[in-house]
Amino acid sequence: MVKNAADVVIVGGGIMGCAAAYYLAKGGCSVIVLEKENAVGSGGSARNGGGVRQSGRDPRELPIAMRGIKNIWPTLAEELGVDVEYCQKGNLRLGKTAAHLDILAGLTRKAVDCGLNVKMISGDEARAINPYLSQAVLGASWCPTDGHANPLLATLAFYRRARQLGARFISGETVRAIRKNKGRARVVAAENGLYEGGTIIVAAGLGSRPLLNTVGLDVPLQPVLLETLVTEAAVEMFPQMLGTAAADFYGHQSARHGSFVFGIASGYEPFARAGFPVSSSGAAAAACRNILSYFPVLADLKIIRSWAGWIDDCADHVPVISFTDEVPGLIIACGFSGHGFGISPAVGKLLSEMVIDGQPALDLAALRYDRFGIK
Amino acid sequence: MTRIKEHPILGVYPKGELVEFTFDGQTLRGFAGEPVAMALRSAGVLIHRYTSKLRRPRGIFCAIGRCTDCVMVVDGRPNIRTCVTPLAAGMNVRTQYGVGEEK
Amino acid sequence: MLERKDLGGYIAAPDDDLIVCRCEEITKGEIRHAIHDGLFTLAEIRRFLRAGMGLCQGQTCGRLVKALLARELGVAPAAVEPATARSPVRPVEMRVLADNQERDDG
Amino acid sequence: MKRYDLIVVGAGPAGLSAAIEAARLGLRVVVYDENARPGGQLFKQIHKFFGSREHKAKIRGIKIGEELLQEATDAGVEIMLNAAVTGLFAEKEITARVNERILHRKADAIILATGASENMVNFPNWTLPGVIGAGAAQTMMNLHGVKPGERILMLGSGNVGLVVSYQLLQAGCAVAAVVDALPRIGGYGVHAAKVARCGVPFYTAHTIVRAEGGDRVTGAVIGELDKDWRIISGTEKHFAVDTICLAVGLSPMSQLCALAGCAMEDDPAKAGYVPVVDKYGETSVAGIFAAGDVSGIEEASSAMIEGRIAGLAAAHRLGFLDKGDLDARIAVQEKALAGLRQGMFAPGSRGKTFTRTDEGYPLSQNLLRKGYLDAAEISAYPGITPDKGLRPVIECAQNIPCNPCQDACPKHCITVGGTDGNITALPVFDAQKGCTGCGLCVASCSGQAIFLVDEDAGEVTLPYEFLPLPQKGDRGRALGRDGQEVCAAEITAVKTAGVFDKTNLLTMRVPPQYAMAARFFQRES
Repeated sequence: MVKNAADVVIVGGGIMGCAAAYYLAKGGCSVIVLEKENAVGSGGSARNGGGVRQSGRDPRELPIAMRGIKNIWPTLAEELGVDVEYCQKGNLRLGKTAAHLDILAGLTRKAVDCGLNVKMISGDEARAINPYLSQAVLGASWCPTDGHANPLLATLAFYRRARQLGARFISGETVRAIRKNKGRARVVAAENGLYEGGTIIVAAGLGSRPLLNTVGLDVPLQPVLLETLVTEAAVEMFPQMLGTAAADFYGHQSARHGSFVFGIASGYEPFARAGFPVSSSGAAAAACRNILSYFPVLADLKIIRSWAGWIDDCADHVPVISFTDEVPGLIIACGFSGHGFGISPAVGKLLSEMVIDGQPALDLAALRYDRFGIK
Repeated sequence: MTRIKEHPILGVYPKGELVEFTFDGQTLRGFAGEPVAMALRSAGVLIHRYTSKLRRPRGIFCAIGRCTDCVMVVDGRPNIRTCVTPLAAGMNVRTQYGVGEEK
Repeated sequence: MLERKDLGGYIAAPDDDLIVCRCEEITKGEIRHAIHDGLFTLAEIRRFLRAGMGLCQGQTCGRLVKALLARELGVAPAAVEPATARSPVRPVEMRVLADNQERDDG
Repeated sequence: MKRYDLIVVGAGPAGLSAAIEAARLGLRVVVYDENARPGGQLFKQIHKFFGSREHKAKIRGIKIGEELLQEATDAGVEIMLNAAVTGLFAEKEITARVNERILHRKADAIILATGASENMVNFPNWTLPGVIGAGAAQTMMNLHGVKPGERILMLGSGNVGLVVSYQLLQAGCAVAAVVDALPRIGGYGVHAAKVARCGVPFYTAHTIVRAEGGDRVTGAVIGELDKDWRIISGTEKHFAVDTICLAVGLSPMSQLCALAGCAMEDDPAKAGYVPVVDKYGETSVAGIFAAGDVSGIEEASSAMIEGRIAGLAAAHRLGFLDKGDLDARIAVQEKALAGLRQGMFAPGSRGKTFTRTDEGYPLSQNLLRKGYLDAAEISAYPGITPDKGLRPVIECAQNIPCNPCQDACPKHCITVGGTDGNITALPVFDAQKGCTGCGLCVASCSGQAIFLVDEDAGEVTLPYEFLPLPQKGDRGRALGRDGQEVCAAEITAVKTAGVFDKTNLLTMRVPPQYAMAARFFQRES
């Protein structure tokens, strides 16, 4: 075997790549993970609000979320040897207008059809669960089995454990192309060398699209700017994961640390420019206005850090997790559209099953790469 | 005596009005407009807070608002950098325990 | 390019209980452990331990953590990429951030 | 959104200098500073500056701060205080926190002059109240009139450690020791000497082992280091102190440069992570400049010149100054900067060890290790003549950029650098010019290294900046360069004058054989 060869080469050292590497290494595969940034987990894995939720999800990906919350998250800290700050104390998705409540009710109906324990509650019921909510909240959807965790920790915990199990990680290595050998995906051509894999997994976020293009495939991803803010540590206030029907903020308080992490849609994304600095000057302000409209009590809390990045939004906002007919040996895992974190352990497990068992334990047909009709 | 009465180069320091404030309920005096931390240091108070994890004492460290070690609960708000917060008459200054007041 | 090679077994140091990050109370031993666990960049150490992620945002310990990382990796401190600067560079209350409307008297 | 031609971040020596130059050329300039007072560190720097007359030598930092502020106001610069710039975004947009809101402002050019932050060092119990930065001590004493403690151990013997130790003494605190891990004192010998002659011991090749105390500092233990930076067991010394002051260097505070997307480099010669700048101080982002400590740690004198250069270059970029004028003006500034950047303390000399001065005199090893010149060493230097009778004795033994003594002498007895005007040269005394003993050189020396000595009269005149000021007839002890008692002494004259700028001249009578040894006066308590 040549030096840079492994059973599986994973392109992308985000939480998807790291989780897949962990389950593959645990399953006895040799793994090489290539990450273009110097630090592992520098993309969307470090830019999200940490939601581990089922409610509000598209029915196509809901089974993955439910599998993760039922079978993986509760014991993940123990399994990885790192407290990933998982807290399963429910998700409140808040509404302030009748239109919001309609949106929430629609989502709730679909989730109930999939067997999820989620229900609509009144504003007062929501305030009974979270007494800090303002009177402006008219109602909410409530899913008691949802929760949150720390995405920075979870990513690095998967990385750390995978590495301990023998997975090889190379960061600061930009992948340029995937090359085929006798019809199969075989070689990953990177800036500093060639890497050979029996299977190649592309889990490279936005970078997945140009990379897939090198083997004649395309997945409709587009960049969306995501801004994240973190506050100083505060006294323990509430444990729920929060979201809104208006999608104007989401976030939670870390139970262990006391700081709040918020992610936001500032409303500027369609106009945001790729480049540097990434953060826009108005985003933090917009986020704070939005958050304070639900939680006026947080007015004095200080923001100590904010950051932004581009996530891989898929045309239908649902990921692609798929083998490809045209390129055997290639597996795609991208397009998580800003809600990948919560399902990442389950996705990592599914990817390992695809490699080791030849098929995932869940039916992923609805998440195929060729559903867009542009193959 | 912690306050410098007269300095060989700077002479006599221009100070605001002498005002009263409370530290953990005890009445102290300091000059309006000077940083809260200076009034406390002059009154012999060195411990501003006890940390979250190890419950260790902390006080002034950088004195220019960068290190955030000197934070206290001021008028009910935690994490206030006392080295850059001007003293005002009647201020309620409390030792911070972890991220808030003593439970 | 950074190959995440094995640094060898972790050997405890007598001063491992020394505080490095004052805000988050992270010790030298915790940081050294993390480095030996494969966290080879300042960004990863910050994310994993919250060292340098407290109220002062690493203004006090940034250089200390960097020196520690350089020593464990066997490189010059200048070769270690510094942590990314983020706004706001001073803590700002949410109510103040929220009030960014233009005013004439500014 | 309100716009300016130029936004300057930081109202320290670099920022104010930049703003002054730009505003004088007609730019609409605003300066933001997070502090309640402008001037940056200048208002804490109560010592007289080094350098040359054109660059405010022998003027105290506080005075320079006032002068710069006046110049800025006269030039129409808008200065916003308590205004922390919190971010820098695309299109040269800044956000600044002013009172209870965030302002958004844009400009066609931005000069970042955010200065430096203090490095810290950790040791057991370094988080105890009573362990503080040297900057904290300076802020407490010089801005707020509060002593940081009664008895202080200083860690670090660079210029900051030395200057702050002296300021602590001036504030009425006791300094138990100055400790440095390096085998030599890092700052100017003259700064060390004025601390040493007050009786403060220096411990080079020593470091702090631990701070002691339960809930506040009650003591410190230091130990000697071997070549591999390990503490030699058995060398530990205990000091009963209530304060430990850390002066272990500065780092550029360059976060805003990085936020703006400027190309950065980690350059040990610049003491940290700095923006890459061209000769005008312009970063890789067109129209964003950096000046002063943020682009590399140096003295305030250099920061002022860098600020002027960046201000001029910004004015040129915006069309307020043509290229010819720019180059002519920059050339003058660059020459001055080159003058300051010579000698063993220049930025380019960092990490190098010197054994001789530029002129070839052996460097005093005692000065480097203990902070004072040994009696056997002093006769080597050109400011110290073998003559007897009333004359200045210039105990200036290192190449530092400074020449006020030359300008101060009405008889032109003192020259620095001869005709080529090299201000880092050692001062030379020429007795033939007819010294009258006026003492102007004593008061003008920023390093307080000049004494009038008259063996015939048994009199020594020394610079004195402490309270209470001794009176004629006061009796006490004369201390040597090492701060140890040499002999009994009586004050025969006390001179104060506006021109001395608070450096008083004490004349004390000592037995003639001690006139070349007695360098400080301590009143009988």
